[in-house]
Order: sequence, then structure tokens, then C-alpha cells
Amino acid sequence: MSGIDWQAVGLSLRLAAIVDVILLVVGVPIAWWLAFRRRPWTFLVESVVALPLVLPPTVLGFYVLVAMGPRSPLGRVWEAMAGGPLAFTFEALVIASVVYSLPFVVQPVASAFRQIDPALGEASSTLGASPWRTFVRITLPLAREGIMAGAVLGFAHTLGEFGVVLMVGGNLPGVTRTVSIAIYDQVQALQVEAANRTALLMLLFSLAALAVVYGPLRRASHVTPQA
Amino acid sequence: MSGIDWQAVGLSLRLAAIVDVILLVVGVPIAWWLAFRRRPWTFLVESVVALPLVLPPTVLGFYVLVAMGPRSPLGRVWEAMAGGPLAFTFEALVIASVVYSLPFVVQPVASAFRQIDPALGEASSTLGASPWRTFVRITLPLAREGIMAGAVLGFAHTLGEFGVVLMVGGNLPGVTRTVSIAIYDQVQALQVEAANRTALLMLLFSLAALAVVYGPLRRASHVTPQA
Amino acid sequence: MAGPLHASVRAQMSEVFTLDVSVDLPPGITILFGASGSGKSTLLRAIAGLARPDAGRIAIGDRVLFDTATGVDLPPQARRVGYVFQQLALFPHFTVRGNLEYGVAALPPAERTRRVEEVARRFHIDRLMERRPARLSGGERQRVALARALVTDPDLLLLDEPLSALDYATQSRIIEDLRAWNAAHGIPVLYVTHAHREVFALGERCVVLDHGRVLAVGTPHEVIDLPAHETIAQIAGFENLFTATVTARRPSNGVMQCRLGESLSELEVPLGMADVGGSVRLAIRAGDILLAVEEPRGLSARNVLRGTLTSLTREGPTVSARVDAGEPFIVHLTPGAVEALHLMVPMPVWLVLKTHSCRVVSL
Amino acid sequence: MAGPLHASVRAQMSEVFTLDVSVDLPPGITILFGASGSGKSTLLRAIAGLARPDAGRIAIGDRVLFDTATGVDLPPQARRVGYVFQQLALFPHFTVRGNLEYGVAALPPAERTRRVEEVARRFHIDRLMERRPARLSGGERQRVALARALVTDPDLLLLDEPLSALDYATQSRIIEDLRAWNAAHGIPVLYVTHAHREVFALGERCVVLDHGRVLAVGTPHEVIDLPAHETIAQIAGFENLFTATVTARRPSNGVMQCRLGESLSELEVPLGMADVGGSVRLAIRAGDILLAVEEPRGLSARNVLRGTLTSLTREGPTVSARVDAGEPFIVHLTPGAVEALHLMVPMPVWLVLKTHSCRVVSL
Amino acid sequence: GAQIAVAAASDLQPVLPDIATRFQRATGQTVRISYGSSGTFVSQIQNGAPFDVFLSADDAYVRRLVDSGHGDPHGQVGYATGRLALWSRKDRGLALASVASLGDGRIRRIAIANPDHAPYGRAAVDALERSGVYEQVRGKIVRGENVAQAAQFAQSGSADVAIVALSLTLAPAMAQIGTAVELPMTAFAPIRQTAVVLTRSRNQDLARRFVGFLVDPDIQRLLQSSGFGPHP
Ligand SMILES: Nc1ncnc2c1ncn2[C@@H]1O[C@H](COP(=O)(O)OP(=O)(O)OP(=O)(O)O)[C@@H](O)[C@H]1O
Ligand SMILES: Nc1ncnc2c1ncn2[C@@H]1O[C@H](COP(=O)(O)OP(=O)(O)OP(=O)(O)O)[C@@H](O)[C@H]1O
Ligand SMILES: [Mg+2]
Ligand SMILES: [Mg+2]
Repeated sequence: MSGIDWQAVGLSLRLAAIVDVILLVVGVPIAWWLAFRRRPWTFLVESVVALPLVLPPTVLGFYVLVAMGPRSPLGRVWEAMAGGPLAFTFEALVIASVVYSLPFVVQPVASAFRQIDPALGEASSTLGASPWRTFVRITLPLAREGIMAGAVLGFAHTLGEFGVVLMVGGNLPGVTRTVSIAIYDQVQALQVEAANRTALLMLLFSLAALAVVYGPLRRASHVTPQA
Repeated sequence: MSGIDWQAVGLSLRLAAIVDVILLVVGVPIAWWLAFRRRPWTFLVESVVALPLVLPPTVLGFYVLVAMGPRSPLGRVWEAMAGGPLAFTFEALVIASVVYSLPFVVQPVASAFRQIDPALGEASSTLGASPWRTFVRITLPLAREGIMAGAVLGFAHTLGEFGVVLMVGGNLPGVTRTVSIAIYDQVQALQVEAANRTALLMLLFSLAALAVVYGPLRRASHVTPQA
Repeated sequence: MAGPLHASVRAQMSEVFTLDVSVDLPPGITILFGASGSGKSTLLRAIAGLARPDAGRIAIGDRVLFDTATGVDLPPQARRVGYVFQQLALFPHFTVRGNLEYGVAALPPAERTRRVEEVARRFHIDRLMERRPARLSGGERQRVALARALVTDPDLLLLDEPLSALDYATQSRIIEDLRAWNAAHGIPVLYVTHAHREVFALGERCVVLDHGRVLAVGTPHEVIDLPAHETIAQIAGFENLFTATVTARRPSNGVMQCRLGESLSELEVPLGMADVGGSVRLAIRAGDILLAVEEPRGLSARNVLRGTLTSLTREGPTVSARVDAGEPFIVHLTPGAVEALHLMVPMPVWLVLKTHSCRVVSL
Repeated sequence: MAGPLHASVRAQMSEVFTLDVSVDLPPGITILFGASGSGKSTLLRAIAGLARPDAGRIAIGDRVLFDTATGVDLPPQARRVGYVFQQLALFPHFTVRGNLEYGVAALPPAERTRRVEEVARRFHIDRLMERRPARLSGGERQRVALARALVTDPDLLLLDEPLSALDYATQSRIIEDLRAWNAAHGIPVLYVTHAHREVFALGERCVVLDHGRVLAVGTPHEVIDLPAHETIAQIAGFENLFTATVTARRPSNGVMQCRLGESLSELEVPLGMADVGGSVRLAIRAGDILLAVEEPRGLSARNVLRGTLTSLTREGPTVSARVDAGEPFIVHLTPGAVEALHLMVPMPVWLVLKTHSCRVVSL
Repeated sequence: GAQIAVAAASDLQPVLPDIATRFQRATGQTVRISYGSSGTFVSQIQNGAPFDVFLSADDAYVRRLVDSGHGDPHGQVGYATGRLALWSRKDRGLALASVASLGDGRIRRIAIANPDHAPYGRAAVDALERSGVYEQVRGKIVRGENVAQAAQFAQSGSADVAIVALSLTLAPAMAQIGTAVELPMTAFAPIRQTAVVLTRSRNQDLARRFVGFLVDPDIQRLLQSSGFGPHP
């Protein structure tokens, strides 16, 4: 198909995959803490996690850009270590996308954790399992539905994200120009046909990805009613 | 505080509240269907619901705009009934935001539904409860965590939404100019101070809202471990 | 209203288990008895409408709940069936009161409160009305589940081991209550239990399942005391089971003579279908055997076996004695008898068995 | 290794319930007995580390698990305590095999498989190894939970009504297995049950809880047959409980004379603490009373009461007779005795009670 | 009284409120302004957006609207031309003279608006090409959604230099911390900022008056002092 920026497609898929993995790695422990280690002030943490949602993406992007800029501590540390500025790199996109999509993972996972029968964790511990083993073998699998929901939301949201990515990434072809920016540019340039084609491609990709997650191959849930 | 567009703040809160209610009204039944009425092709529905996520908001907005425009069937029906065009009205914003935020409600709620012990629904039905009563009195309350997660995500996302809103709403002061657009405009005009103030205000509002949902007042979960 | 339950269902649960049962239950309590995994809960689920049989017909009186012939399949909420689940399934987000009121929400508030409070008092859960199930003890939960099902006034009651977590005294009280309730309501009650006590205290009728099939139907005595099949003997706790060879038949007296296993001991037992030279299984309750320390004389009992007392074990209110009389016998005695007879191990003893204490089990 | 369990715990569960218990358990099976809601499961949870007591000390041998004095509080996974939950808590996302292997994951695979298969065979769940718990029957689940706890080779075993959902025959097999297991392992086992059968078949020792406190400790016979407190009599199923007035004391014979309630009947009973003129409660098992249709003569038994037979009810292998002898008595008979004595309602009868069948209950 | 709705290119944000106030004072009619990118406005107007006047960042978008029948061919007015400037933070210590100096090795990132759809971006590329450094600096270019975002890239220090509208660099937030060097108007194809009256406007008269008002000498002075060039 002509007019499709395949480089951007590849970049987006790579970004979404990496971000989704990081989201799970970062978000699941936060969700665990929110679900099982409630303190009276926990709602503050909950709220801070949810905040990126409330800001317009471009504005959030602006703040992230300033936070990554050469005058910020983060920016300076990065520059000293990596030898170049952080902004407008693929890594910057990853960081910004993680911040932006975190609530989409934390919320469903935390609520799934809260729904688990605590007796199962207790049974695990009396069987000698460390809290870590209980978490990995009991809590995580039983929250599977919530984790899947979070992963789907995080992946799709990263694919579609555009405001933050544009602000932090600077639209560098092959580095930070994702499909969503490419489609945006096409719409802005009033090249509707090309935009349609690219959008359709994204939809098909996403359908395929979701089919794998939700598809007919999906294992039966362990709480399926009898008979 | 100077520089804050109070009209936009009010509009955003109203929009987010209305959209959140509609999201729950529309999203919870879809989630129920996805959770309890699985067919081999259910994943297709699941995927279609998730699709708005994958598109960049402005592009999604563009499609919604075309779908609502005077040349589309929907736009014509609306114009015939309401006497004016649908696009660029508050109603248009509501519709667009609902489409855009639907997956954030459907996913966590469906996963919460799937985690419920089916024996409880069975017990309810043997006690004479219709499927509707079982849904309202058993399924819904037991999925409370997931529904809360969905409501928070839906509300916050609508507050922060900007690409779709800008495209479909046209940034009309008092009608479709939400806070996120106002902040965006301030950042565009390089009035960073004013943008900061407005953003801070939004954060405080959101913190307050989340405090109510997640706050110390939160009722203890029914699955709290003994003692 | 209501009326007897008819249920004939066939349901394949897995490659290895198929339920294939037909029962007719008049109003009153029917005990459903059977080994673990024999299909009791599955039958209850099918009757309640929670599992759809592959074929069959279920009706209460002339109200048809399910019929593959006519395509009727009422949903559970239309069946008016009270069900106490084996795993209870209390609503975790309601208090005890909320659980009890759930099934009677349609009643006027005053009547509803009256009924709920009455059933709560009866099951001694009135102190717990504002607690959530997570904060109840196991037995308290079980009582709430029972009360929740009874308060709805159903046309049929399905109870899946409803007293298993309760102590003796509480069980006794609830058994009394269930008896009274049953007398007042006159609906069919299908009651799953493993406890002999409940079988005899409650059951007017008894259905025995084995591997998904009905093995026997009758009064508790017919079914459990007169086993027609060895499985029931085992389920019902006949401690002595022997293989014997028929040596003579006396149809006029309604008895036959058997030789026990490889021993020389002969027993007179009720007449069975086996021919002379054929094999039968004999089941004898340990409590039906008398033990004597001197050779008994002038007794009406026809069977007296000589043996050696090999062990004495106290098991609660009874003492279990093992006697080798060619075959190993288990005999239950009272502690008082042990004392009075100055029993010691080993010593020669005589076993006394009435003819009709020996049950002939079909092989 | 291992060693006896010491547990003294105080835990306030609610405004109305406080657990306040101190027990010392040597290796071997100790039955924990008590009415529904008396705190049995709560005590087990505290010992396992799942509920934190407000104060106390818990130790196995010299391994301290919990001590408010020194601030020790081992987490459950460090306590090496096997626990069969009353509500089972099987892992729904694992197969039976996965559940059994969970607690022995640290073993080498061959050894793990061997142990798991052995325990599965022993509990007759080897056919079910690849099933998920949702597809098991109630009794199958209970066996899996028991096997899961036993396979880990703990220092202490906590069993909360582990056989309540099983039929007689399966219970018998598992009781045998538990006895053998106990003999081989020699660790303390705390076993909650309501069933007399399990108490006597398994227990070397018995602890009775009531309202969160220890009411009695001793062998099953000491605790249940010789109740020191009326509650135990009720829990343990003494069918006959009377108030009586002491009319004479004969300390030299170790007996005293009492008048039953408002009646004229006098009984000789074991010597108690009450003075002449004081009140005592008497507990008598229905199975310990003999019934005669002619006035007995020349008997060693000291207590013979005249009364009227008012009802006969068959309850399984026993017949329950009600006799009005000033106070209403319940007497258990065998069906054979009913037949032999040609009992009919009403008719005059005599009750024969040995002195030591009358238990003096402290008020 | 009546009011008109104006859709305006974002680069007018610093001056348009002032112009609207003066128009109100002169006519007694209110002006409601929506800012956005010109490309977005074209899509919206073609789908029925209720604007009376469109102030575009260049004439190409206006032509599109006229061609599709949404812009009144007789209601077009070129109200200004865009001016370009190089801007960098003072603390970067770059002495920028012209586009040619962008080849400097110390310059790693150059921010411009997206040339695919932003007029100032197109002009920036044009300027780079005409001065012959485009191929040399091509790899350093980061592209913002629009000029304001390009300016923010440099303002935040993430980009070393921005090629943006001169009008933006006059805003206090940028003027205080950076230096701007204007590019000669001949260095790039002119950006003809054009206004057009929209055919679906119910206030054609007022819209026409507003468009005419933009070329009022006072307003032209105001625009020029705000960094715009005179209309051609
Ligand atoms: N959902 C299911 N899928 C497949 N097989 C099942 C399912 N539920 C139960 N079974 C099997 O069906 C048989 C009958 O189960 P059921 O629960 O009816 O037994 P039960 O008589 O109630 O036993 P118990 O006394 O142990 O509760 C068992 O072999 C069991 O393993
Ligand atoms: N989480 C809790 N919070 C408050 N009270 C509780 C909680 N769990 C149990 N209780 C109460 O504590 C008492 C003891 O409960 P426990 O579960 O220990 O009883 P139990 O002896 O095991 O009874 P059962 O034989 O019925 O299982 C009961 O009165 C019960 O209502
Ligand atoms: Mg069952
Ligand atoms: Mg308990």
C-alpha cells in the first residue's frame, strides 16, 4: 500500500511492546502495594498515579520535556551517562509513554488483586511459600483477567498516543516518528486517503493483536461455572 | 487566580461527569456481555471496543467529525431532528468522548465480572432472583472494584482528553472549549505560567475527586482478611 | 400446592462420570446417600436448574421444570427450589440479615422482617445479623445458608450436607427444627448427608447413589439395614463382610445354611437366591453380635460360633472387640459389658448371632 | 526435631468474642472440640500465623513462633505448620497435582513426584490429578486439601474438620491413614472435629473450647465421658441432664445420695463437691441405662427407678425409648432388645443405672 | 448584539485578542476566537464548523476552502505576511548570524514546525534549502506539531535552535531568555497569511467588516509591531 510509512509502523509496534513490558513491570508492583498495603494516605499515591490522565497529553508532554531537558537533574544525569541529550530519543518516548499509560495498568490490576480471596494467599504461606512466591504463583495468575485488561489498555494506548510522543520525540523519522504521528501529519496535510490507509492498517494490526489476547484460543477461565 | 478560564473548568467537569455516567450505562452492559456470554467470535466485539484506543485522538476525532458532519447519515438525521448540526456542539463532545473512553470502562469491568465466583449468581437465582436482579444486587456490587477503576479512568481520561475534543468540538469558548484545550492554548501561546496554574487547578480537582473515591473514607473491602 | 418431585436425568459430566438417575419423591424428607463423588451434588444441581441434563424430565407435581421431550427448561429462579449449597455460597457483600432477606424481598417489609427474624432465632444466628460472612465461624455460616434457603418457602428443598460443620447439640436442635418444618410444609426435601445419625433422625425415605446411578430406594432401614448390594453395606458401615458357600436351603423355614469362607463355621441366614454350592456375601453389623464368655445354652439364637478374643479397643461409648472365629469378626460391646464379663485378651469366647442379623448381599 | 506445641494466646476478635487460651500439646493427635463459634478455627489461625494475637507465646519445642514479650513473630511460611482450612482454600488455577506439588516445590523432581503420587494414592485422588478443583465433588476437594497439607512434612499439623464431607467408608480409610501417619511422624496434630467417632478413633488427647476459653483438657474419655462442666455434657451428647439435691454423703464409699428434681426418686452417684442440701447436675448417657420389664432382683446395680414407657422411636441401629420416672429419661436400646422384651407403649418399666454411669457435672 | 466566531491560526494568539477588543470598541459587536492549526480548521469547516471567519496561516488553506465552496472567493484578504527568526537560548552561547551558521557542530538539534502542514515549517525548510545547508543539517531537525511547539523545543533547552515565527520570539517568555535573529524576507517563499469569510456564515456583513478591519492601518501597525510583515 502506498503512502504508508512502514518505518513508523515498525517503530510504533516496537515502542508499544517495550512500553507495555515496562508498564507491567512497574505497574503491577504499584498495584500490589495499592491493593494489599493500604494506609490512610494510600489514596494520595493512587491519585498521583492517576494524574497523568487528567492533563492534556501535549501539556503533559511539555512537562516531561522540561523534566528531561538539559537543565533538569534527570536530563543532566542522562547526558552525563549517555553522552547525549535525552529528549528526542526513542528512550525519551519510552519514558514519557510509560508515565502516561501507567494508570491504565495500575487501576485494573489493583482492582483484580483486591478481588482475590485472601484465604488463597494464606494457604500459600502456610505451605511455606515466601510472599514473593505467593505473589508470582497465586496472586498474579488469579489476577490474570485484570492484568490482561491492563496490558491491552496499555499497549493500545501507547500505539495511539500522540500528544506526548510528539512533544517529547520531535517527530524524527525512524527514531521517534510513530504511526500515530504519521497519521496525524497526513490528516493535518489534508491527505485523507493516505491517513485512511494507515489508520486501516493500524486497526488490522490491533485486531490481530487483540485476537491473540482475547481470541478463540483463549483458555477457559478457572471460574467457569460447572457443567 | 488570574488567567484561569473558569468557564472551561466548569465545562470540563460537566463533560466528564456526563460522559462518565454514560460510559457506565453503556460500558457495564457491554462488559457483562463480554464476560458472561462468550461466543467464539466475542473477541471481535472486544477488539472493536478497544479500537478507539489505537488511533491517535485527533485522527479518531477526524473520523468522528466526518461521521457527524452534514454529509453523513448520522449528521443528517441529527440535523433533521435537532434543527442544527451535531458537530461542534456539547452533545458532539459527549458522544466523541464516550466512544474514546469506552474501553477504559469496559475492560476493567469485564475482568472484574470474570473474577466473580459463579456460585454466587447461582445462589441468587435459586433464591428466585431474575437475571436482572442478580446483576444489580450481586454481580454489580461484587465487581465494585473494577467498576470504580473504570469510572476513575473514564472520568480522568475525559477530563484530560484533548485531541478528539479539539477536532470534534472546534474549541468554541463556552460550548466546546474544555480546560484541556484551554491549557493547550496557553502552552501554545507560551503562557507557561498561566498553563501551570490551570494545570495545578485540574490536579487539585482530580485529587479531590480521587480522594472521595479512594480516600480514607473508603469502606473496607468485603474480602478483607480476617482479623 | 407443591406436590411430589419426579426427576429423571441423564448428564455426562466428563468422560469418566455420567449421572443417570430417575427418582420419584413424595413430600417429606428423602435422604440422598452415596460415597464421595457418586453424583449427589450433580443431581441436586440438575434439579435446581444449575446444570442442564443431556436428557430427562423434572417436575414438581404437575409443574414441569425440565423436559427434553417438550423443550421445557425453566430457569432456576422460576423453579421455586430452595438450595443449600455444599460450599454455602453466601453473599460476601451482604450482612447475615441481607443474605436472609434476599430471597424474600418481594414480601411486605413487616412480614419480611418477621419471617427473617423468626428463622434467625430458630437457627441461633440472631446475634450475628449485622455481620458479614467473612467474619463468621464455619458452623455459623452453615446455619445462615440453611436459614436463607428455608425462609423463602420453596416448593422443593435441596440440602447438600447442611449440618456437616455443626456440633452435636446444634445438630440436634436443627434436626428437630427441620422435622417440625417438614411436618408443617409438606414439600419434598432432598437431603444429602453422610451421617447415619441424620439418615435415621430425618429420613422417611432414602435414595442411594453409586457412580451416578440409583443403587437402592426405600426407607432408611430397608436401604441401609437390608443392603441389596455390597456397596451399600460398605457405605452404611456393616463392619463384618464375609464370603460364604450355601450348604443347604430350607425354603419352608425361609432360611438357608452357609459355611463361612474356608472355616468350618456354619451359619443359618435368611433365604437368598443362591443355590446350594453357590457363593453369597454376608454382612453383619458389629453391634448385632452378642459375645459370651461361657458356652451359651438354651438360647433362641441359632448361630453360636466359638472363637478367640484377640483385641479390645475402646472407641468412644463402645468397645470394639476382635474375635477370630475362623474368619475375623468385629463385635461392638458396651464398656459395662467388658467390665462385667471380665474380658481379657486372649480368651475363648462365643459369638451369638440371630438369623436375621445376617444380611445376604447380592454379589 | 519438632517437639511439643505450646500456645498461649489472647486475641480480641470482636466486642463480643475474645480468644484466651493456653494449651500444651505433646506429639500425637489432640482433638479440639467445642460448639460452633467457640474459637477453634481462630486458635488454629493464630498458631499458623494468619491472625496476630494481642498477646501470648507460641512455640514448637524450643522454636519460638510468636512471643509478645520478645517481639518474635514468624511469618506463616517460616512456621512449618501444615493447615487444612475449614473452607479448604484450594488453588483454583492449579490442577490437583499442582495443588499437591505446591508445598514441596523445593524437593528434587523425582522425590517430589514420588511423594505427591504416594499421598494421592493414599487419599484416592490419583484418578483426579489433572482436574481443576472447580470440577471436583465436595469430598474430593476435602481429600485434596488434606493431601496438600500432609505432603509437606510439617512440624505441626492443624486440621479443621478435615473429614466432614466424607462418607463413612472413606472416613474410615483416612482415619486409618492418619493414625499410621501420626505414628510415623510423631509431631503434634491439632484436629478440630464435631464427630464423636473421630474423637475416639483418633484422639489421644482432647481440648475442649467454650466461648474462647479452654474448658477441659484430658483423654477423650476423661474429657467427654467425665464432664467437669455442663457444656461438655451437652457438646458430648449426654442425653439425660437433671438437677438433683444431695441428700446424704458417704465419703468412705466415694458416693453420695441425691434426689432427682421434684420427684421422689433417689440415686446413688459418685461423690462430688456439693454439700448435703446443695444442688448438682447429673449427666447420664442414654446408652448407659438398662431397661427391664420386670422389677429386677439381686442385681449389683444400686439404682433402680420405676417408670412408664411413653414412646419408642427407632433411630438407625438403636431404638430411643422415653421413660417417665418422675423426670423424663431417654434410654437407648437395640432393636433386638425391643423385640425380646415385647416392649409396648405405654407399659411399666424399670431403669437400671450403675453408680458410675451417673456423672456429676459442676454447675 | 450579534457576534462572530473566528477560527484563527495559533500564531495570532499574541495579537488577536487586542484586535478583537478594538473591533468590539469600533462596532459594538463581540468576537469569539478559537485557535488551532490551519489544517484542522479546514477539516472542521468542511464538516460544518460554525465559524464566520477563518484567519489562515497561509493562503493555500484558504484556496482549498474557496475551491470546495466553503470560502467566499470575494471575501479573501491577505492581512499579513509571516516573518521567520532563528532563536536560541542565551545560555547556549551561540552567536547566530544566519541560516548558514546552523552548520556549526555545537548545534545538535534544530526545531522547526512540521513542513508537511505548517506554513512556517515549510518556510523554514525553504530557507535552509536556499542557503544550501539543508542537506547538512537535515539530520538535526526535530519537528513540532506547529511553530509554538518548535519554539518550546528550544525554549526548554532540548533543541539548540528553533526556526520559528518572529512573532513568537517577541513573547516575554522567549524574549527574556533568548536571542532572535530575523531571516530576510527574501530568504524563503512568502507566507501569505490570509483571511476569508466563510460561505455558511449567518453574519456575512459583520464577517466582511471584520476581515476588512484587519487591513485598517492601526491594526496593520499593531500586527507589524507584533512581528508580522505587511500584507503584500
Ligand atoms: N464440573 C465438573 N466437571 C466434571 N466432572 C465433575 C464436575 N463436578 C463434579 N464432577 C465429577 O462428577 C462426579 C460426581 O460429583 P458430585 O459433586 O455430584 O459428587 P457428590 O456425590 O456430591 O460427592 P461429595 O459427597 O464428595 O460431595 C465426581 O466424580 C466428580 O469428580
Ligand atoms: N473475622 C472475624 N471477626 C470477628 N469475629 C469473628 C471473626 N471470625 C470469627 N469470628 C467470631 O469468633 C468466634 C469464633 O469463631 P471461630 O471461627 O474460631 O469458631 P469455631 O470454633 O471454628 O466454630 P465452627 O465450628 O462453627 O467453625 C465466633 O463467634 C465468630 O462469630
Ligand atoms: Mg457433593
Ligand atoms: Mg471453625
